[in-house]
Amino acid sequence: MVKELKAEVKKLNFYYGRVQALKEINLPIERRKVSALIGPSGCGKTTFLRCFNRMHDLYPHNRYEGEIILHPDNVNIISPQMDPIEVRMQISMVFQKPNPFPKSIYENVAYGLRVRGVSKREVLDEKVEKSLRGAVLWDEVKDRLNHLAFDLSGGQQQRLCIARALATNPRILLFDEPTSALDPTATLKIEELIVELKNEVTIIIVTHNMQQAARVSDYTAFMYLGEIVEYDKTDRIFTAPSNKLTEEYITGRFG
Amino acid sequence: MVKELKAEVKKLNFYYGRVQALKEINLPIERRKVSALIGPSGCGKTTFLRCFNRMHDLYPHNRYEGEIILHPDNVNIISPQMDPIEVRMQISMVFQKPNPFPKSIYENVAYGLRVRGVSKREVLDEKVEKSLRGAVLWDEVKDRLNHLAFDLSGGQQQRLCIARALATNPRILLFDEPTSALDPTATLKIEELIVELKNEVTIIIVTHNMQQAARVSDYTAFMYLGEIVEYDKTDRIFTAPSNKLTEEYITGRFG
Amino acid sequence: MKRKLTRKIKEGAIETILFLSALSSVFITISIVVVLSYESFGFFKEVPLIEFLTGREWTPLFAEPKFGILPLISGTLLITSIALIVALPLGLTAAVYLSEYAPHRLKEIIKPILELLAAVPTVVYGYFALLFLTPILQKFIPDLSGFNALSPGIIMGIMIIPYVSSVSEDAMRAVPMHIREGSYAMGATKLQTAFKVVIPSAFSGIAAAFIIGISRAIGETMVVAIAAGGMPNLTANPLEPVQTLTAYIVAVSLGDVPHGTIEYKTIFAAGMTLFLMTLVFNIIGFWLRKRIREAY
Amino acid sequence: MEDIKKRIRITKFLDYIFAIVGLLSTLVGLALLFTLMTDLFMDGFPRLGYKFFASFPSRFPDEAGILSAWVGSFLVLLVTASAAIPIGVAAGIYLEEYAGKNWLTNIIEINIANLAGVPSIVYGLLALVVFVYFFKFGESILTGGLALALLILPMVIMATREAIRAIPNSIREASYALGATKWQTVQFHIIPYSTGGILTGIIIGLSRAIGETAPIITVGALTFIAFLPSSPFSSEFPFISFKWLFDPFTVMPIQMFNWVSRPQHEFQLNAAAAGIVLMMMTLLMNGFAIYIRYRFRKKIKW
Amino acid sequence: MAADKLIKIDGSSTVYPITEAVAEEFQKAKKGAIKVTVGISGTGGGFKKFCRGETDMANASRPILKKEMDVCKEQGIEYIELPVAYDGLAVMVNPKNTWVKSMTVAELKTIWEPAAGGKITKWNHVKAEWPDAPLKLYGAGADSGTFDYFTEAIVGKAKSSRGDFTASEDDNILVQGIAGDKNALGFFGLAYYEENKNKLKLVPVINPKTGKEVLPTEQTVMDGTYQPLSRPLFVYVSKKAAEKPEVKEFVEYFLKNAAKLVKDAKYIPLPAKAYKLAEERFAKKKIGTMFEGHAEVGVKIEDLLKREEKGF
Ligand SMILES: Nc1ncnc2c1ncn2[C@@H]1O[C@H](COP(=O)(O)OP(=O)(O)OP(=O)(O)O)[C@@H](O)[C@H]1O
Ligand SMILES: Nc1ncnc2c1ncn2[C@@H]1O[C@H](COP(=O)(O)OP(=O)(O)OP(=O)(O)O)[C@@H](O)[C@H]1O
Ligand SMILES: [Mg+2]
Ligand SMILES: [Mg+2]
Repeated sequence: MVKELKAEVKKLNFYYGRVQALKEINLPIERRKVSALIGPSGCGKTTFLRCFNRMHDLYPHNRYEGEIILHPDNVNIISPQMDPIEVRMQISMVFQKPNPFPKSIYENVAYGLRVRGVSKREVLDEKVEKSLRGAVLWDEVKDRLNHLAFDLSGGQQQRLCIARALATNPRILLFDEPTSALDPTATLKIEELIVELKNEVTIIIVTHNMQQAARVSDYTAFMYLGEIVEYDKTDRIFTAPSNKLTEEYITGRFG
Repeated sequence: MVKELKAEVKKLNFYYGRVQALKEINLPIERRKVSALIGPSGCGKTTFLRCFNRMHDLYPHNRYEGEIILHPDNVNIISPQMDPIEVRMQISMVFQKPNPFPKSIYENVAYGLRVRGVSKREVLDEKVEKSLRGAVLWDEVKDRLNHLAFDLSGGQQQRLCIARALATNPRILLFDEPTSALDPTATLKIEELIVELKNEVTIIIVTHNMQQAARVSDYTAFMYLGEIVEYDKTDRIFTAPSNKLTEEYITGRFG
Repeated sequence: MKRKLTRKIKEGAIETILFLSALSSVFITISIVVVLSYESFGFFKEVPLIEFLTGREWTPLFAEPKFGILPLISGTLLITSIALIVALPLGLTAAVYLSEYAPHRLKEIIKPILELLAAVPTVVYGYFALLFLTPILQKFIPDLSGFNALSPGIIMGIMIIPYVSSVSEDAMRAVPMHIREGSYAMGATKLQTAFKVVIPSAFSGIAAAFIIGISRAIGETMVVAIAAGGMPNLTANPLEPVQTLTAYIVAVSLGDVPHGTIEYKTIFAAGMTLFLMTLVFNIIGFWLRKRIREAY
Repeated sequence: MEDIKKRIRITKFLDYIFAIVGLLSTLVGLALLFTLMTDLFMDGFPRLGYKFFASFPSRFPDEAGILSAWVGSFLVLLVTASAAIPIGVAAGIYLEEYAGKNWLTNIIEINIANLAGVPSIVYGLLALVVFVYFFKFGESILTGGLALALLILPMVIMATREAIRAIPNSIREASYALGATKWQTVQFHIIPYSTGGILTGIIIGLSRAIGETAPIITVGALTFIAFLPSSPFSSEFPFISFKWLFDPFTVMPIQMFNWVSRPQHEFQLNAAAAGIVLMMMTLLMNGFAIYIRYRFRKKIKW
Repeated sequence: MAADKLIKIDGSSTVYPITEAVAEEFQKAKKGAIKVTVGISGTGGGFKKFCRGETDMANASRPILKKEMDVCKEQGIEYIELPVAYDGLAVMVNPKNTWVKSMTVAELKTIWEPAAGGKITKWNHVKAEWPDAPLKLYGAGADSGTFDYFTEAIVGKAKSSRGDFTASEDDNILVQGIAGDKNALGFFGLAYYEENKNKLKLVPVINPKTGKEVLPTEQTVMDGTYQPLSRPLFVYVSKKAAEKPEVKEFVEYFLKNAAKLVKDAKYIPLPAKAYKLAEERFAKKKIGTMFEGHAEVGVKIEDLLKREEKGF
């Protein structure tokens, strides 16, 4: 099977002001696969992930160097000429802590569409249902779409955030430790969902839970001190890491 | 070797308002040994630890039931008749995040003595030096005892907090995930220190890092959902746990 | 054992002193209520409550006194409304700008300067309204009388902008960044994020800010006393002179308030009305602010 | 995709427009402040000189000065501060560190929030009845100072609470864990670490008190005063005299108010000059407060 | 340190500039050994404090009223009444007002009587040939002697007035109001007109006795042709206070320098003879009032003097 790339990171450097947080990162992101980023706390996983949707542009003094090429358009999403809003319209993100808006369940999911200027009720209705179904939440909330999203449980809120991200048909979906605030049952649901979603969308997931990376991802990159130490098929990384550091980390000897 | 008990927990129940966080806990604490508490997040480790120095009394609606007998005095430290200040004068605590006072290094260590009414400079000087040496910090700070404690690194701050706790000659020293905010080098230093300290003082340590528990403790208790599931010598727990839950947790299959 | 006892006594004594200090605020409120009710009780012995509440004329110092509080209330409400029409939109817009748009440095500079607006003595504002703003307004509105509700209303509005903007901004800042990030990650602009996500999240804080603004406007004294004209006038026309409850109290106080006379009692009746009006808003504001604190 | 691009252009344009509108709205207040200052300066600046500060009021505008007014303001603030600070800080400490969550605490809290919003003139009425008539302090510095103390007390309490709340719980726990009592914790930690915030609040409260006119008018202090209160020092034992507390007084805003109500134009210039001085006093105090806030924030970062 | 000597004076804002001038000069002359405070509580307010014994002297722009005399008596306060100056109440309009040439007392009454409230709201309601423009009224605050005197002189009963006018104790606010409003009409002390000649226009009032229109000037006020809106101003000294040397000294200083200081304060001084008589009156501690306890309108200085001479 030929690898089909969705994105390609080339010589990426990233700086928080004068602090360099990412160093010369090169990484392919395969289409419709789940790529996991693992590594000890502070190694730069979140920083790296947030480059993909230009989240760092929200804060001053942050600087990118290098390229993240998005296929098939072949544009560099971190070039200054690229409008960050345009990037974000194609690459959605699900955060560590569920962060629904203080609006109804319906409006949460419809938000991205409204931002894009969609206001026809039928279109919205259809999209909202489809996305909620996609996030396996529809059955639980279909009778209370007008309730405030805060009324949902943590796991439901996180799935709502996934539905919200799905509603705009993103090309890439970014997950930053999406289950770290959830209990085991909710975690399981989200993991199943991720595995299912990869049939439709390319996924990059950050996790500090190695079991999780092993369960859901196709490829895994191990990061350490802002660099990618090793990148490979997930089963290879977990069974036969080629780097000593990776091995030590995976066997729990540090971190 | 006959076990010498420093404290004994008997049928301890603890309630945050109406929520029961600890259920019927029985546990011996051996003198001049390190006892570790492990268990998944939210299982009640911190809650349990904070019973020992009546920290819960600082907040309203908290309720204890049962006994924690302190030997050799044979007093119940959680009985309402017991003055919490008296308890805390004998049982010191080191917290998860280093929390030095925004005062000089010297004053941080001297604080516990000042609270006890000591104000003679020579006595303080001597005690401060002794405690800082005990916390293996003396050489690093002896030339700048008047500097603000905030100027120290995280690991140094944590050792300062240990020195602060040592200065009052506590009978028991409580550690709540003392290294979780520290980098590996600093962690190592603190771990060595703990092993050394047990020659002088009884230690209870909470940790989410199983390697750490294995490295520093003599006894380990595994907690789950507010109960003690298993308690034993540390090497036994890690090599041959008798409970299935313990085993699953230790091998990383849940948590 | 003895040390423990002395410690307990000392701790207890200190706690008692601190508690009494906290309780003193309750005594202040009680004395406000007692003083106002006692003195206005004397007033209501002479003037029926019905006349007070429904009379349409307020001329308590005349040979044939009339004791209808309505003109003072309408004057108060009229000026307050004008002030709010100015302060609420400007204050909210400024708050959104400061919290969502302004670069950090600019914000650090502008916010304290803006707060200086609230520090300027209100006498200064009063004369500014009368001698500076009114003549300018008269160029555009020839009908405007020299004393009017409009000019002090506008000045007061600008004056309370910092109260509105600063509390609103605090409320918006309290909205956690991850909620904003959720919106930006969907491709929203700052404007969309501010109005669709941040403002709804900070709603109770913003409401509290508005309430504080209202309460300030109702209670403001010198600006109106100087620039609104001391004319109890039952009108909704901002171009006419009016008198507010506060301005009436000052006007009478300026001429001394001899104990026990009817004019002495009128200011307490007016003061009572004023106190009750602000009390309602203050309590609503308190609950709203408490809610923000509990929200996150 | 073209659609989306167009859409982005529109929303970005709106965004841009709002940034301008927002900046303008923010500047409205600053513009007023600026106009006001310019206006005052143009009128009053030439009057500002040593003589203006060292002279008593006079019916000749160019001889009139603000000596009795600024001395009065100073002494009144002294009374205000000595009354409001200890009580306010103590109340703030009680509410944050001692009070349990019960109905009484709740009442005290609502009550303070309410007091903060009570119009200043109502405090004037209270002071009139309680201090002037009941305690028979007359229209004295003591009455004026206490009236203003009532006014700023809630501000001091709120500032104290705010400052104390900024101290992380971990510091308290650390102190208690070492066996400290409540008061020891307050004395060694809470008060020292919140001093910056408390001071800031106190200064801002005082700067508001110095410009307050309404309550001073209600207690009846609108008078021609061309002398200073008695000296706080005496030649006999105990060398300190409190007679000045009961002396009649005038304050800056009242002096200004008095001058503005005069027919001669020159007095308006005096009023403007007094206005400048008054504003400078409040601005300086506020500036000082901002500086303290900045200093302490820099020193103690939690 | 010697005990401070403090003289407390309160009362009419009209008399205030005179007393203030005297106080200022007096304190200067005494090098600060004696302190004088002068309050502005209005004539009524001043008498209330005076009769409670809170002040040493009261400034009054009208004679003491029966009611106030009773209160004083109750409290055992005896007083010496001293006329100190003359004042004219000026009726004023905006300089842009072209239609008012003069006014009669009757016209003024139409405007100001209580029945006019809410009815006489346009100039043509007063006089048909005047324009159909709103009538904006400004006047002294209800606690002032000026208000009492004006209502007494025009409406016929003190404190009897319509309520819908802009009232202020602060005459300068009234000046601003009239100066800024083409349709304004107001009244206040002549002194304020003197200082704001370019912003205001004086209205001649027709003397009801002679039928001639008279502008208020120093001359017309003094010779009694500007009637009924000219009046004497007084200070009342408490007899008890007059026994204090500092008060005695102050009052003597007052009367001796009144002629010059009254002029400084833009009021009209009494004839020199009148001040002489007042001095004698004070020296003899002659208590009581020359009036019968109600505001008398149109008292001429000659009458006053005659009455005064009769008294001895
Ligand atoms: N806003 C920031 N400014 C400066 N440095 C930052 C900022 N955010 C993160 N860093 C630093 O960048 C490095 C990488 O941080 P990042 O949050 O990407 O780590 P992470 O791998 O996601 O860790 P974790 O597993 O704890 O979430 C860390 O050293 C961190 O201290
Ligand atoms: N102040 C509190 N009020 C109510 N419930 C609380 C409070 N603190 C903790 N809990 C609850 O008590 C339980 C035990 O919490 P505790 O902090 O002791 O867990 P822990 O084992 O220390 O977890 P972690 O490893 O995450 O620190 C949890 O369910 C928690 O939600
Ligand atoms: Mg991270
Ligand atoms: Mg814990």
